[in-house]
Amino acid sequence: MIVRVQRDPFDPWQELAAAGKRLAAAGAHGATAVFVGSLRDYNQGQPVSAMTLEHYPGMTEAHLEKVGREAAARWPILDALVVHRYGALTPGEPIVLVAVWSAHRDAAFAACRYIIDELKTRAPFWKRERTAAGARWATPED
Amino acid sequence: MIVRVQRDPFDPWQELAAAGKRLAAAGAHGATAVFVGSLRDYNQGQPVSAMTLEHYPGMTEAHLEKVGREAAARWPILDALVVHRYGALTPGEPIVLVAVWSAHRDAAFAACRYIIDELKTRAPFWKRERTAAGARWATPED
Amino acid sequence: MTPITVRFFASIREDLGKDEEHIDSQGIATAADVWERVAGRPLPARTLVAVNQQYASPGHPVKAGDEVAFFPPVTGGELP
Amino acid sequence: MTPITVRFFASIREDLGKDEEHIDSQGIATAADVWERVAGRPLPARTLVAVNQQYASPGHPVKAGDEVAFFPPVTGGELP
Repeated sequence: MIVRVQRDPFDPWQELAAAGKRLAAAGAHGATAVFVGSLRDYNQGQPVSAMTLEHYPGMTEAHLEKVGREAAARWPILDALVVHRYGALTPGEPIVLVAVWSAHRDAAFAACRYIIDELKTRAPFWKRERTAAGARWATPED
Repeated sequence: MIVRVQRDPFDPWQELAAAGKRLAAAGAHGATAVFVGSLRDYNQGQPVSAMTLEHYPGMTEAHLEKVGREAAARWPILDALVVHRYGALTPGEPIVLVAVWSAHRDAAFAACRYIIDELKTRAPFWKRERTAAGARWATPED
Repeated sequence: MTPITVRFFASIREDLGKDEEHIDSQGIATAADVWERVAGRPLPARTLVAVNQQYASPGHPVKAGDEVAFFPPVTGGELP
Repeated sequence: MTPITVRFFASIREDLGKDEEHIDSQGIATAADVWERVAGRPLPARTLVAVNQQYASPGHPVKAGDEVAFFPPVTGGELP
């Protein structure tokens, strides 16, 4: 399982192409489930021009790895990849990528969903949005 | 929404990179959910050396488009892409790609899952597997 | 008269040894009638039926010019 | 004596005007004690607490050398 928290932009499809090459037994995984979250250009009726993501270096990575281990304990998955940005983002850019490889569709979907849900509710990241009305901290209700 | 049923191999990540560029308003979709199904090298304890996928030209495409329209009617999705192979496949090759773009995670996951589930239970495709024990038609219980 | 086009797929195509047949619509009222004409026996359980490329029940009406297809349960997507 | 490291993130960092502080562990038993020492008021509702980079309750024991962090509800991933 690979977890990366990084300032640099990433291309989710290049990440997945590279990860597929790394997976030793390509024929073992019948199912790959992927979620990509991007920065929308609107939130709560306001155009969003930019966003900054703060995190807790060390704890954020450790928490994502824990969520990945939990998913691997609950479902028969072969591998998982989580990439999450921090720092400055512009609309349209990917924020988060979660990918799960499994022999089976059910496990791949369930584990992928579990990781992104846990990430959103528990991983220490905070968004500060810049809109025409000024900067504001996003809330979990956004 | 794009539906393609094709004999040629495809690279799911290249398809998604190209689809992302086509989506006019990149900032509108906060969520992309993707499923890729590949040919496993084992089924029911037998190594699978190759597979042939038969389909019903015309009906297969029409059925996939109907499933896509059903998903778009049930969930607020922005776009969807379905690519499915037919003909000869070798282990490790992608068989099917389903991608759904939405403003929201719930809709993207639900619609992606709906499309692949409906595809598997209703779209007219039939797999013939070649194993050391000979060729056999796959069954839905596989 | 315009015939009825009958198509067979996968294991049913192999069992019958043909992939397509054209039959006279005389005496044919339903998809099940089409099957009995081409196969000489009742429609096996679990066989799927399409009329004009849409799923239909064996009792679905069939008329001259229609395309009727018979095939086993489908197995698309990944394994399983 | 080894101090306790206290860290603040996001809106709490902005409200307090600091991101990190080191305090003497004398008189500190729990994470809530740490907050009252550094902020001079009770821990606001919904504030999250981590001790040594793991989520903890406000009543979690804290000792010299620990890292204690306070931050608002998290908002990672896509919107919303």
